[in-house]
Amino acid sequence: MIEHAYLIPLIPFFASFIMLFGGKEDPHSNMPWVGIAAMGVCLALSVSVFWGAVTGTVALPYEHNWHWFSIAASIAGRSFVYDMPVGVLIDGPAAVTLVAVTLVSLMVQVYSVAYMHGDVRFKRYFAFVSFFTAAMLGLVASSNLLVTFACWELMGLCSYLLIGFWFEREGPCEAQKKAFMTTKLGDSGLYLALLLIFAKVGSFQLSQIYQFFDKGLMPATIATVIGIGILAGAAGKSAQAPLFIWLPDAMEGPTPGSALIHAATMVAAGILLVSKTYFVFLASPTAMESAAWMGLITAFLAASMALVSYDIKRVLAFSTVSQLGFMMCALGAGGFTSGLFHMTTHAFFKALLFLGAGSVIHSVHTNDMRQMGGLSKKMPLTFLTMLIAVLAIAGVPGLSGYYSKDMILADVWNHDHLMFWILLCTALMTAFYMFRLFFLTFWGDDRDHEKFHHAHESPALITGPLVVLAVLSAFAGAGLNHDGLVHKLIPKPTISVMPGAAVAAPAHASEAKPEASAHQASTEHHDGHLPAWLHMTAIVLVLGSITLAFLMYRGPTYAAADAIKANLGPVFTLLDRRWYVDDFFYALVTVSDKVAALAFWIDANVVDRVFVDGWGLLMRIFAQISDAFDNLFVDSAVDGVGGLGNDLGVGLRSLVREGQVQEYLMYAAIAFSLAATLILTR
Amino acid sequence: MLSLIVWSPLVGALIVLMTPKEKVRAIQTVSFVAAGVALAASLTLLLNFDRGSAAMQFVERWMWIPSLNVQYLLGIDGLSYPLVLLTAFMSVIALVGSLGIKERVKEYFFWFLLLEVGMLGVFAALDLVLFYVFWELTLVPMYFLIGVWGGPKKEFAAIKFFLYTLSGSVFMLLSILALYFKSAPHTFDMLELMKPGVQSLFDPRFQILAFLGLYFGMAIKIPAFPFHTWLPLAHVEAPTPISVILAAVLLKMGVYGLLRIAYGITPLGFAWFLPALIVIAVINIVYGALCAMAQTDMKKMVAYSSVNHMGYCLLGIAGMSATGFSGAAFQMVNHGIITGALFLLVGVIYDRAHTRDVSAFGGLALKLPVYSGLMAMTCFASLGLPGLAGFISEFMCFLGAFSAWPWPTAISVVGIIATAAFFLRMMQKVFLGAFNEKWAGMEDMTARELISVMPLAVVTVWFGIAPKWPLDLMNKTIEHMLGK
Amino acid sequence: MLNLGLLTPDLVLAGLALAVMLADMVLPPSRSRWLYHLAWVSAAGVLTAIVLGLGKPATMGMGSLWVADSFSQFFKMTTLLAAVLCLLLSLDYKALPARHAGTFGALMLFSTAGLMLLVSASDLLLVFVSLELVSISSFILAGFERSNPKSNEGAMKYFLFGAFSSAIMVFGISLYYGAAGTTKLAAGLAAPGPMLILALILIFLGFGFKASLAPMHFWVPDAYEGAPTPVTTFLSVAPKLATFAVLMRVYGTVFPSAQYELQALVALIASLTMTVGNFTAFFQDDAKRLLAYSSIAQAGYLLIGLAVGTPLGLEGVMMYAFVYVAMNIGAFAVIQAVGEEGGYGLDAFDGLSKRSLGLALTMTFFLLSLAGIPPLAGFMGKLYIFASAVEAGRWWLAVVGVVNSVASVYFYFRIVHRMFFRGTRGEPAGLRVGPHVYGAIAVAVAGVLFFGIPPEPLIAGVRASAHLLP
Amino acid sequence: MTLAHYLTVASLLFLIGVFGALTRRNIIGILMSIELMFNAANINLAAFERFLHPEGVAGATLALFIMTVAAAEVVVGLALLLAIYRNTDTAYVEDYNLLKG
Amino acid sequence: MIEHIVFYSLSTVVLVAAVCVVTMRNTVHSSLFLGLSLAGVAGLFAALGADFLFAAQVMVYVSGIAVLIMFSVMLLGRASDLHLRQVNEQWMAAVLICTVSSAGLLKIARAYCGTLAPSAPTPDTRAIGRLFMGEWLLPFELASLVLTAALLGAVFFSRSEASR
Repeated sequence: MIEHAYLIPLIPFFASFIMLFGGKEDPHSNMPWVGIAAMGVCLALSVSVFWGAVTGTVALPYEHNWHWFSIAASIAGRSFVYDMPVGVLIDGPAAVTLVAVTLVSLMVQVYSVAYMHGDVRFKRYFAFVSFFTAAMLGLVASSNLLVTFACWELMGLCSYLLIGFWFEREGPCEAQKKAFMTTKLGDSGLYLALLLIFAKVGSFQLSQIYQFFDKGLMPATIATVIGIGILAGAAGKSAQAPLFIWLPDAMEGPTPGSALIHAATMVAAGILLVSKTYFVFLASPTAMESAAWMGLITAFLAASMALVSYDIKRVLAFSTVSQLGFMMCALGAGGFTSGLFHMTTHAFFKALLFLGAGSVIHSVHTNDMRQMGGLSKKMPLTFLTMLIAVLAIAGVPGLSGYYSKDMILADVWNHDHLMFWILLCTALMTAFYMFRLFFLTFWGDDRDHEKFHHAHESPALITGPLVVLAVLSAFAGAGLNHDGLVHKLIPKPTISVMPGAAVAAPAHASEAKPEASAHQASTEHHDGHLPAWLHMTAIVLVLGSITLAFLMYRGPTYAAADAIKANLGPVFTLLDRRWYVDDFFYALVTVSDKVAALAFWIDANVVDRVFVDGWGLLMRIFAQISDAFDNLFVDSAVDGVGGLGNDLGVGLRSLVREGQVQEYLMYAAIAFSLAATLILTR
Repeated sequence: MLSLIVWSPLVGALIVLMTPKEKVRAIQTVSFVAAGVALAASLTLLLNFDRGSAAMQFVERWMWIPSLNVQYLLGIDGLSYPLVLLTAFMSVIALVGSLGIKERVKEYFFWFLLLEVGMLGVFAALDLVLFYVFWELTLVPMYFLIGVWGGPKKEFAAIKFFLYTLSGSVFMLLSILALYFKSAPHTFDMLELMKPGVQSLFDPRFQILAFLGLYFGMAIKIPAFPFHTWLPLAHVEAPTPISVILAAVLLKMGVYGLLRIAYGITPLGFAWFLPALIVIAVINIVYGALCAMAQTDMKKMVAYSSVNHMGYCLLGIAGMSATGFSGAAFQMVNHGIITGALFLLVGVIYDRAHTRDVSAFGGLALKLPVYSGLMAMTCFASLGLPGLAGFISEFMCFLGAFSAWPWPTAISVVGIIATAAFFLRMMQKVFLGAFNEKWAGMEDMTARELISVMPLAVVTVWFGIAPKWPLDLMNKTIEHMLGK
Repeated sequence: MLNLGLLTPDLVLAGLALAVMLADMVLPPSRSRWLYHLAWVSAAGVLTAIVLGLGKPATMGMGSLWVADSFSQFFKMTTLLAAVLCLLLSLDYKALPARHAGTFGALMLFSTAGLMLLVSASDLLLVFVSLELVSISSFILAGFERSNPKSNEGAMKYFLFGAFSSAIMVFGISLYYGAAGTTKLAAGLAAPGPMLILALILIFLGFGFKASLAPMHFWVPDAYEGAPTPVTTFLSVAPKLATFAVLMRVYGTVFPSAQYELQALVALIASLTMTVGNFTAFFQDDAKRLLAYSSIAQAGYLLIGLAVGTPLGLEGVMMYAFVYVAMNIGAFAVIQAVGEEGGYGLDAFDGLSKRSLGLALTMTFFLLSLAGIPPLAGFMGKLYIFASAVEAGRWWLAVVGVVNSVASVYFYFRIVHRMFFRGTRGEPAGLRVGPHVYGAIAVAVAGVLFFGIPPEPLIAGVRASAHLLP
Repeated sequence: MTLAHYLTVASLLFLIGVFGALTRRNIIGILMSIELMFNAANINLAAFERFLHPEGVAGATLALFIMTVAAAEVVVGLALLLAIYRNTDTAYVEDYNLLKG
Repeated sequence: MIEHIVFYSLSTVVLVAAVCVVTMRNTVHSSLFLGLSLAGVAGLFAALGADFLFAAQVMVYVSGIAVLIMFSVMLLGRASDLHLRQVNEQWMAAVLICTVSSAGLLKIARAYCGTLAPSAPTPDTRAIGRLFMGEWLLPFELASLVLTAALLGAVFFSRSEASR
């Protein structure tokens, strides 16, 4: 089956076009089922690939390339025709991710049939979702970094379209623009990284680039720059600090769309990209460390912001950012496997959380948690599935989140203890705010009777996917962790020669190699678990913070929470303002607008004047000397065609008062006298 | 065959001139036939065009002015052929757009066809005098087309365009003459002038001077900073089809000339100028995008985006690498198609609303889904979204420049962000948000408008997904150009 | 060895001029138009005779004060062509007093004959006398609209300036005689010295008056504006080109003895003339006045070829001169056609394209050609001129030239602008244009197109003619 | 008496003529000044013939031509003045300013 | 010595009269001084031994042109003109121009400080006649054309208003 892997991105791609252009715009269209069927096929294909990988019947990595186009290129004085390939590269992480993405997307689509039913642009929504998924699948499966980048950008487009799906309102419009621009900002880093890679390697094919790095041919500093560039891109897409600002705003889109963005597609792309180019980071410890710290800071900041938000989707959004920080931190700390593992499990439970939240919103028509409460009575199925999801994300033992998060913590502990403690703190905050959300929504009394009265359990098309995802959230972690499967599927890549070794001592390349391998081996040895005491402490602390959340938010009154808020006003404000990062970027936008206005002013008033209207300034000065300045304006006004040389004309004209023949004679006489005086020089 | 391509619009123009002005339908038909013949003929060349050869093909050589050794010398290679195709294609597209012209139809089509002769000739000519003649031949029709059928400040725009471009090209003429007298035997033949034997007669100092003259002419046409200010005005004031032609073809003449003549004949001067060129390219990119950001007039914004996009071409050229050159060549074609479509689309809305101020609209996507979709697609293509035509060429330009000029290229990336910013802002203001009830009566695109835009949209997607075909046309020639 | 036979065409034309004058006394006033016809047929006949005699050895040779070479024949042809076309134009010019047709025709032929002698002259005496014949005829012709104060005034200014400059020239000739002992041009070679240089400069100033070179150009706009349009047309072409011919002869024979700085001086005057002509033309609101300044500027371009002084420059001047006849006469013909009805203000051109697209297009052709836009004849002429400057390494002169030709577009296009972009005052009414004007325009258009697109015949002709006998 | 004496007189006469042409407001005044300039040239010619080139008579003959032509110019000028005077009733040049840019 | 006295007195007459021509307020006086100045020039011709030239000068200039001008002045002159300034505002510039030019012209003159007349003057009337009828026949005839043209012009301009 794996030779048909190229179909996995293509099918939803075509499906999206069928949905976009086929049929009429109809709020009750049947078109969505095309997308669902397509996604089903994709899921089947992905699962077959995955199963082959699990059972070992398929040899991974699998790569197949086709010729796309050729460009003439010259690298370091060597001229050649570069045949740009387009193809699939399925390795272990890809196999896992494909399943997760197709599955979540399928669930989201099924769910959306009910959720989006009756929207004026019903059909278009599904086309966008399919396209989005196709782009993500393409990114996952591509063997070519340029194609990866193309899919990456297309995903940016899709997020733009989905976030701004309800573009009649002001909010989504601003949010979609913000999302696109923020990610674009990050993308420029990635863009440069690509340029740099090609300038050095002369290829975009991942396997060839890997070869290059593997042989240690890439200088460490360049590798660092490339790594930072990739990180910038990843920061944009995966909403890492400081570019996370777009993600909370992205909640303006339809909730299932958010689920897709947060769980399966957009945000995972950054993590995935880093994993695809992990060899770059292996070659550059600086880049690696940057990734770790970026992830850590993101995780912490986002978690802190989630503590104070009352918008159910925003809390989830912050939690996504935070979890992505976890993954990035893991990757940076050398936990390749754990990071991707967490990405997979996170896909399931975050999708579940969003879809559950969507179900709630669908039911009560508000995002504000202060207007919810006690919904467990009205929506039991949603309540139960959400409970599983919340437990999973909090890292309660037995559920999927526990395994992946545990593995991350272990990797980080092995990497750096300080990081570990901060991350643990973040994990506790995670447990707290997730349960805060949970309690506020489902527990206690109904705070808004009107809304509560109308609340109801969602239809089967909504709850069905919830159940499926709940099952996966509960068991995927355990299943993948079983018997070290995840280590087998997602092995950490290595490079055989560190750059310094090859560059510093090319003559002794053969000797350097075993040394480097030894170094590799030593890092791999850390692949252990947390010390038992620490492990237990962590679990206890998590349970403790859940309890704390229960105490504070079980209702019906929230005196404790209010008291804390009252006492820690400035901190709340800081968190509520999202650490002022948004304000910083708004200032940036304002400044760039000012710069643009200035540029245009210069263009219209300086460049245009100097280089076009006459020989500009010079002539103007000339005209002034000729004391004909008023004429200049009068004439241009009259002619309406003030232009080239007008000024000089005025100048010359003012020399001669026309009509007086004796003045004419005077000039002739001056010429005569010049001629006569010329003779004096002889 | 090349003569047929170049001259068939002239025949059309003469027939139009002799047709009584009341017979609008006949005039339009003649114009379409003439432009169609040019397009068909240039397409049939595809059958015989040898992609594996870097030599000039379909060469036609006659003595024109024997005393000065001026020849009627036409020929195309991988650099000029795509541009000939583009010109013939965009002319037909613009003619479709021109069907909306209602007054002084006869004169309009006469000038239009004359313009096409000039444009096609520029790309096909291999003799410098012939090149110059065609080059100037585009000016006069353009002057009239802008000046008669343009917007409120059309007359000023027309004369400014004319004077400005003319003042550039006369310096080009001086350089051409200098090259003629410096070569031995005296010749205007570009191919001769590129030969090593003749090249060895041009000492570096001479090449620098000659290059500067040539560059001045080309830079104004491109338009490269700081000679770009005629462009926004001309674009804004020109009628829609003429803006299309202006953006799609006329700007390309500058870049083409830079590659073919300035680089080909005065390579040392070119090399000497490179550091300045890269700075100009960066300024074009960043500054053009910034200026576009400050616009509220959609057409002016697109015009400044042209400045920005031609900056990419310059960037690619400044890299002096095969990738950059092909990128620039490909970018010319893509920019022609995309910006052409953008102008057509802006024209569509201007025809309906008689304003192009972005803040006058809002929520049009609700009312005009087809139009909005096309516009969005074109905007995204223009800001370099992968999968659409602009991306590959833009990327190649960056790629080509990067190894030679890492820092300037890195700065140029800012331009990409700014481009995205102004296009998104424009789309938001015009198409998104609450619907502005003022435009409740607005219709979506008519069949004629769709016919003119759809081919461009199709090509945009085609070149975006499968750039192999156009790139293969160019590759051999460009390799050869750098191989010298 | 007088060799008067060499000047047969010139003398025949002078005789015909007298015949026209006498015929005026014989013919009844109602038939006075015949005199115009007689005049232009005479000129055309002499032109035909010269053309037929081209290349025959009998027509070439040296006289005592004159030479007949292919160079002089070339300029005689341009002069005669201009005269024929201008006489055609005057047939349809209503403001000319019909009663004085004989005087008009005779004076036109007098000045034509004077010009023909001028281009053949190899002695300053003959130069001076024939130049005065031209001048005096021109003064009268310029004031030919007797009752029109503008015409009077233009003629008076023309006269005063002309008399003043010929006094300067005469002073120069006297110095030349003092230095060389004779007035033969060739003798100047043997007598270098400050006095000769001063003499040459003063003579140059005298020529400058006729050729409207700065700073001797001030009379031009006034005289052109005031004079009857056919006369303006003639003045703008024939005397100017003939003066250039004689300048080239002087330059070719005497100037080598003068020092390099004289060339620099000529180059300086060339650029001054171009610049003054072009930039002052910007503000003119009278079509004739505008073209007057344009013709000053054109003289500047011609002078570039002279300043360069190479064979290519010489060819360039001849080439441009010939082309200039076609385009300038064409432009003036259209101005006359338009101005006869609506006056000569630029606003008479408003909306011309709606009244007569053909006329508007041909006018555009002429103006574009004057501005040097390819592929019209003017471009080829300018190409040649600038090429000679570039060849000789006078870069700055070429740059001044091209910059000026760009600037000139601005005012030429003021007319184009009005013709195409402005509406007419009221309903566009058709334009009544006389058949002779159409004839002249047709000849001019043919010249502009024919010598622009395949310029080879003209170039070949110029090459063959660009040989000065000493 | 040397040639320099005659040349000096001629030069001064010429310059006086120039001055008059530049400053006389009356057209006849200008005409008279121009005549002075012509005469200066004639003195030159006669002096050159006498002192430098006595072998021929070209100088004197040339002077005769100049006289003739000057006479013709005066005739035309005065006739013109008459015509113009009839139309405008003035002989002062600064009143002739219908024609200007 | 005589020669000196003749020369200086004639020169003084010529120049002083010329200055009067250009400065006199009354145009009639100016024209009279013109006659005087031209007569002085005739005297210089005589002093130079150009006898024919002397005769021509007296006939053409002094008795022809000067008188013609005088008539014209009287024809056009009006009493009121006497109150008008006859010199315009640019006289200072004119003085400057003339002064500057004089430097060059006098430099040329100074080059011939030592040049004396080679021999006694010979009568040249016959030689002039030969020249007119021989080598310079064409210019001579041409001069007649010039006069004819001038005549045509004079007739044309001075015809009475009846012709309108």
